[in-house]
Amino acid sequence: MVTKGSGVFSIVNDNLNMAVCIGRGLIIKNPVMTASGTFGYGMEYDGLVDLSRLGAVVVKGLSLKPRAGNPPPRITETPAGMLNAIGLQNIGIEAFLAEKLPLLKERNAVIIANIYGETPEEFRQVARKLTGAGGIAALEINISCPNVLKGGAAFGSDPKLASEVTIAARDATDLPLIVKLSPNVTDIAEIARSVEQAGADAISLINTLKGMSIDVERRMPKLRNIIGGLSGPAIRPVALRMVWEVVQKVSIPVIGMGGIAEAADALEFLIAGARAVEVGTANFVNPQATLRIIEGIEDYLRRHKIDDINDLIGSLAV
Amino acid sequence: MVTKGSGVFSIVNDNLNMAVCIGRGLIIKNPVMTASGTFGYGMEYDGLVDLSRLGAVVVKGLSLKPRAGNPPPRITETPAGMLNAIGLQNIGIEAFLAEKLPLLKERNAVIIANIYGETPEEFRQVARKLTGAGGIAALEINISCPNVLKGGAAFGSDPKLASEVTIAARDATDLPLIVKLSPNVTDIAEIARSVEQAGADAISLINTLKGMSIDVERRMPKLRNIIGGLSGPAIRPVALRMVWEVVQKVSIPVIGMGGIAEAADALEFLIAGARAVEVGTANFVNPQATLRIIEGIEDYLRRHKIDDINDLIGSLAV
Amino acid sequence: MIMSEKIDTCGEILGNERLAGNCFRLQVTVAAGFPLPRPGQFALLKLLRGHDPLLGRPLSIYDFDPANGVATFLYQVVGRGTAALSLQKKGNEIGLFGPLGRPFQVPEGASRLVLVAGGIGVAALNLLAREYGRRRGCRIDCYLGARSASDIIGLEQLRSACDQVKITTEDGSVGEKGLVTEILVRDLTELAEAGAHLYACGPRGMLARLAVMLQECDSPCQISLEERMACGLGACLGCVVEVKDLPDVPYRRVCCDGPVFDIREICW
Amino acid sequence: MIMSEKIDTCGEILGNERLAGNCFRLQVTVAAGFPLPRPGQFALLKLLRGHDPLLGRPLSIYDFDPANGVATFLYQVVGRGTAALSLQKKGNEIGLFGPLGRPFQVPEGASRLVLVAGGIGVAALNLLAREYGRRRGCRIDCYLGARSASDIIGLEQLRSACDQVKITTEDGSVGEKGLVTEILVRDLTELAEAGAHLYACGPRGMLARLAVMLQECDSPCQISLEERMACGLGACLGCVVEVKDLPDVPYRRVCCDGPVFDIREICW
Ligand SMILES: Cc1cc2nc3c(=O)[nH]c(=O)nc-3n(C[C@H](O)[C@H](O)[C@H](O)COP(=O)(O)OP(=O)(O)OC[C@H]3O[C@@H](n4cnc5c(N)ncnc54)[C@H](O)[C@@H]3O)c2cc1C
Ligand SMILES: Cc1cc2nc3c(=O)[nH]c(=O)nc-3n(C[C@H](O)[C@H](O)[C@H](O)COP(=O)(O)OP(=O)(O)OC[C@H]3O[C@@H](n4cnc5c(N)ncnc54)[C@H](O)[C@@H]3O)c2cc1C
Ligand SMILES: Cc1cc2nc3c(=O)[nH]c(=O)nc-3n(C[C@H](O)[C@H](O)[C@H](O)COP(=O)(O)O)c2cc1C
Ligand SMILES: Cc1cc2nc3c(=O)[nH]c(=O)nc-3n(C[C@H](O)[C@H](O)[C@H](O)COP(=O)(O)O)c2cc1C
Ligand code: FES
Ligand code: FES
Repeated sequence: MVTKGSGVFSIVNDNLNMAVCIGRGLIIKNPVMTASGTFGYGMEYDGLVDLSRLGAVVVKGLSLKPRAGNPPPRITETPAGMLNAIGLQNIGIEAFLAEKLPLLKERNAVIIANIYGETPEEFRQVARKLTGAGGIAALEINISCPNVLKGGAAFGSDPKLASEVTIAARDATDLPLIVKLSPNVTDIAEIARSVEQAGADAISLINTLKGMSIDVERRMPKLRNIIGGLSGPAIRPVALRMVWEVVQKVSIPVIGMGGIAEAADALEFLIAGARAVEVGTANFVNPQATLRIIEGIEDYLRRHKIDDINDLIGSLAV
Repeated sequence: MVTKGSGVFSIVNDNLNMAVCIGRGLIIKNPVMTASGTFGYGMEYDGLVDLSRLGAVVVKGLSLKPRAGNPPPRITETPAGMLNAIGLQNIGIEAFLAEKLPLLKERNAVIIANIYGETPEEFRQVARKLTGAGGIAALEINISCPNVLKGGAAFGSDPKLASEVTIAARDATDLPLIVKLSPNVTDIAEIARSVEQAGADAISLINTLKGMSIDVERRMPKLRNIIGGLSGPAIRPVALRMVWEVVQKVSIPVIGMGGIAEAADALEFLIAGARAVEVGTANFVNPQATLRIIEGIEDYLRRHKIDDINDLIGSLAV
Repeated sequence: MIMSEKIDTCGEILGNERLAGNCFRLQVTVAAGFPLPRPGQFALLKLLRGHDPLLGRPLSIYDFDPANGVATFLYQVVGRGTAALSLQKKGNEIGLFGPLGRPFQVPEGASRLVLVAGGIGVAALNLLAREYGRRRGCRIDCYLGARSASDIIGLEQLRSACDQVKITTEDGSVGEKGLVTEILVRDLTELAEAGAHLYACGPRGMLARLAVMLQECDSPCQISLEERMACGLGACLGCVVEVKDLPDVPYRRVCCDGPVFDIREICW
Repeated sequence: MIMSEKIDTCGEILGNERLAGNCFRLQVTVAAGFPLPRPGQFALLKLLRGHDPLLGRPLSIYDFDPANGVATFLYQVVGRGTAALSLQKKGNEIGLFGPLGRPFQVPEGASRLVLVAGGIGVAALNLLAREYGRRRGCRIDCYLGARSASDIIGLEQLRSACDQVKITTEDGSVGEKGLVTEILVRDLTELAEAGAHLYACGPRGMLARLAVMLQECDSPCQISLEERMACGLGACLGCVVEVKDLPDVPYRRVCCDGPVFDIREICW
C-alpha cells in the first residue's frame, strides 16, 4: 500500500504510517521524542522504556566540560507544573561519548544530543566533537536555558544572537541541526525566522517559562537560584500558541513541546503543525508516558481512519 | 499603638494594620482587590461578597462605546488554568456611569475603573469622562489585552507605545493611574520603567499569557478566536517572577496578580514586593475567594507577629 | 431578587452510580440553608482537591429533596471534569454553588405543558414535570429521545409525573425509531391548537431543528441551553450565546440571563 | 542490576488512618509483580486525578507484606501533597512507583546495629529492624526521638524487632527529656567499641548534629536523606545533595545514589 502525505513512511502491520521527517532528511519512526533534561542520558529509563520504540531520545544538555549546575533546592512543584533550576549539570561531552553513547547505541535508540555553550565558539566546538564521534542522529542546540548566567536564554531572546549561535553550530556540523527556542520573548516567530535563515534544519520549542515561587513561612525563594524554569501541563496552552505562531512563519520542521502528558496533548501540537513532539515533565509523573503517547496517537489515527500521520500534521481547521 | 512600616495604617481591633497605599496617596483598607474582567461590575457578587470589605473592586474593562466582544466559544479550561477570549465585551462608560456606578457606591465599594481604548486618544477620552464623573478611586489602564485586534497588547509590548498611552491617560486625569502590563514580552521591567517615566502612579501585572487549545476530535481551536488569554493558578510562577523583576526596577507601587487562589499565594506576591494584589480567576472557582484571602493574610500576620502589612511587603530574604 | 438566592457550599456524596452507558446519578447532601431550586436551575459542581480540573461544571438540578437536604444530578461523562466526577465515591466531599440561573416560566393558568428531552437533557426537565405534574388541570406530555433503549434514563420519574411519555430511539430499540423532533412535528399543529407550552432541552442540533419547526406555528417554547462556564453568575462573560435584536452587544449569558431562553430569541 | 527492579503501577487503598497528630498510616495493595523492597527503599506515590498536585511524593516503604501484596507507609502531613493524600479513602486508587533508591547496607557479620530515628524518620528504619531483628547474633538498639509522647509512632513494631528501644521526647512527656542525639552521645564510645553500625533517619538538623558527634569516633553510619524529587530514577537531577570529594560535579542524587548515604560523605 502506498501511503499518502509527505511520502515519508514506515510499514507497520496495519499500514499506519507514523514516520516523520524532522529535517535534513532525518526520518524518525514516530513523532514522539523525549525532551532534554527530563530523560537523563536515556539509560535511567532502561527497563521501563524500550528506547528503540521512541522516535528519538534527546539527552540532557551537554557542554564542552562537565558542569556542576546550581546548588539545591533545584526543583519545586507549582499548580500543574514544576520549576527547575538544575543549571545544566552534566558530565560533559567526553564522558558522554565514552560512557553513555555506547549503551544508547546498544539499545538501538535514535540519539539526539542537546548542546549548550557559553559562547558561539563553544557551541561550535561541542557541535564539532559530537558530529565527529558518530552515532548521533541530530543536534539540538539550547539557546534558551533560563537557569544559567552566561549564554542560555540570552542567545534565545535576541534574533541576532540566536542567529550567530546557529551559524556557529551550522558551521561545525552536517547533522540535522535543531534550534531550541525560549518562550520568554515578545515575538517568538521572529526568532524562529532568524534561526531558519541562519541555517537551522528544524526548530524546537518551547523551553521553560521563567518562573518563581516563594516559601511564605520562611520568606525565602523555594529555589536556591530564586528563578527557575516552569514546565509541565500548566504551560501547554502557551507552548501550543507559540508553535502555532512559528509554523506559520517558517518552512522548516517544527518540533513542539511543553506540557505534553497524554496522546491528546501531543495531537494538539501535531494538528497545529508540529512535525514531532518532545515529552518532558510527563516522564517524571509517568515513566512510560512516551510509550503511552505513541500508542494513543496510533489509536487516534485508526479511529479517525488516517493512514499517515503526515496527513494529520497541520490539519487544524481555522 | 503606633504601627511601624510606611506609616499608612487603619485601626482594627487587634492593632493589625492591613492598609496599604497603592499610589498618589490612595490608601485602601487592605491589599486585596478584584482583577478586572473576573468580577463583572461588582454587583454580580452582591449577596456573596460584601464589597465594602475589599481593598477595591476593579471593574470589567470599559471602553468609550459598548463593545460586543468576540463570538463564542470564549472560554476553555486548561490544566490549573483557563483560556478566555472575551474580547472586552462591555457596556461602555455611559451605561457604566448611569447604571452600575451608583449601585457600587451604595455598597461603599472602593471602585477602580479598568479602561481600554484602541488609540491613545481613546484612552484619553475614557480617562477624562470617568474622572469627571466622580466616585471612582483610580484608573487602571489595560495596555495588555491579548484578545482584541486593535490596541490591547500591542501597546503593552512596546515601551514607546506603552509610554504614549500612559501619557495620554495621565494628561486626562488626576486620579491615581495604574498601568496594567502584558506578560507576553521579553523584558517586562523595561516596559515598567517606561510607563513609570511616563507618569504612571502604579503598575499592575500580569494580564493573561497568550495561549491556545485545540479540540483534537474536531481538529478545531477550542476558542472561536483561536488564541486566548491564560489565567489561573497555572500562571502564578510566571506572574510572581515578573512582579519580582519589576519591583526591583521601579519605585512606584506594584500590584501583583496572576493565579492567586489562596492567602498563601497572595503572600508570595506581597513578600516579593507587591503593594497589593488582584484576585481574578479564583473568583470563578470560589466566589468568596477574596474574603478568604483577606482573612488568611490577617491570620498569617498574627501568627508571625507582624503588626503592619507594610513590614511584610518586600521582605523576601535572598 | 434572584441574585442573592444562591450559596457556595459543599456537600457529602451519598451515591454516585452508573445508570446506563456513560450516564451517572449523583446524590449529594446539601447544607440546611441551600435555597429551594426552581425547575431549570443548575449548580456548579466542583472537585475540591487541587487546581485541576479548575472550574466547576454546570449540572441541572435533576431532583431535590428539601426534607433530607439531598440534591440529585444526572450526568454524562464527556470529558475530564465529568470523568473525574465519576470517580468520586460515597463519603467524598464536593463543592456545590447554586441554585443558579433563571428557571423555566410557566404562565399562570397554563393547562398543557409539553416537554421535549434529548438524551441527558431530561435532567433539566424533571423538576418541571414533578412540580406541574401534581397540579390539577395541567396536562403534561413528554417526548423523550435517546440513541438507544439502553441510553434512556430517568424514565420512571417522568412517567410518574407526566400524563404521557412518548419514547423515540435513533436505532428503534424501544419506542418509535427516529429523532424526537420527527415524532413531535406530527403532533405540533394539534398541540399548538391546544395552547400547549413547550419546554425543551437536548443537544444543540435537536434544539435548532425545533426552532425551525416552530417557525410554522406560534406555540411558546422555552429551551435550556448549554455553554462552557466559569463564574456561573454573570461576571466573566464566558458563557454567552448570540441572540437576535440586541443592537450593541448581541450576546446574552447562559448562566444568568439563561440557561432558559425563548427559543425564538436565539441565533441558531 | 537495581535499575530495572522497579515498576510503575497502581494500587487500591486498604486503609489510610490518622495515627497521631498529623501522622497517617497508609496501606496499599500492590500488583503481584511488585519487587520485594529492601530496607531504606522508597516509592513515589501519585494521586491519579488531574495534574495538580503533579509529581509523586517519595515515602519510605515502612512495611511490606509479600504474601498479601500490601505496602504500608507512614507519613506526616506537611504540605499540599501529603494533605491531599490524607483525604484519600479506602477504595480510591493510587499510583505507586518503586521500590526506588539504594537500600541500607549491612556488612556481612555485623553483630550490633544501632538505629537512630527522629520523628517520622522511623518510617525509613522499620524494615531494617524487622529484617535484622530476626537474625541470630545481631543485636539492635534503637534510639527513638519525638517531640512529645503523642507524636511517637511505630513503637510496637520497633519494640518487637529490637533488643532495646530508648525513647526521648523534647518535652519529656515520655522517655528521657531531650533530643535523641543528646542521649545517643552518652553511649557513643561504648557503641563504637562494640563495633556498632549506625543507621539514622530524621530531620536534617538531627543528622547534622550526628555528623558532628561522629567526627570523634569512627563508627560507620548510614543515613537516609530527603530532598524534593521529580523523576525518582536519576534523570532530572532535581534531588541532589552536596557531597565531599567529587571534583567536577559535587552533587549526588538522593533518589538513586541515595537516599542512603555514608554520613561522612555529605556536606552539612
Ligand atoms: C446550565 C447547564 C446545565 C447542564 N446540565 C447538565 C446535566 O444535568 N447533565 C449533564 O450531563 N450535563 C449537563 N450540562 C453539560 C455539562 O456541563 C458538560 O457536559 C460538562 O461541563 C462537561 O465537562 P467535562 O470536563 O466532562 O468536559 P470537557 O472536557 O470540558 O468538554 C468535553 C466536551 O463537552 C463540551 N462542553 C464542555 N463544557 C460544556 C458545557 N458547559 N456545555 C456544553 N458543552 C460543554 C466541550 O466543548 C467538549 O466538546 C449542563 C450544562 C449547562 C450549561
Ligand atoms: C527518600 C524519601 C523518603 C521519605 N519518606 C517519608 C516517609 O516515610 N514519611 C514521610 O512523612 N515523609 C517522607 N519523606 C518526606 C516526604 O516526601 C515529604 O514530606 C513530602 O514529599 C512533602 O510533600 P507535600 O506536598 O505534602 O509538601 P510540600 O508542600 O511539597 O512541601 C512542604 C514542605 O516540605 C518540604 N519538602 C517537600 N518535599 C520534600 C521532600 N521530598 N523531602 C523533604 N522535604 C520536602 C518543602 O520544602 C516544604 O518545606 C521522604 C522523602 C524522601 C526523599
Ligand atoms: C528538570 C528539567 C531539566 C531540563 N533540562 C534541559 C536541558 O538540559 N536542555 C534543554 O534544552 N531543555 C531542558 N529542559 C526543558 C525541557 O526539555 C522542555 O523544553 C520543557 O521542560 C518543556 O516541556 P515539558 O513541559 O514537557 O517538560 C529541562 C526541563 C526540566 C523540567
Ligand atoms: C474572563 C476574564 C476576563 C478578563 N477581562 C479583563 C479586562 O477586561 N481587563 C483587564 O485588564 N484584564 C482582564 N482580565 C485579566 C485579569 O484581570 C487578570 O489580569 C488575569 O486573569 C490574571 O489573573 P488571575 O490568574 O488571577 O485570573 C480578564 C481575565 C479573565 C479570566
Ligand atoms: S459563566 Fe460567567 S458570565 Fe456566565
Ligand atoms: S528525583 Fe530526579 S534525579 Fe532524583
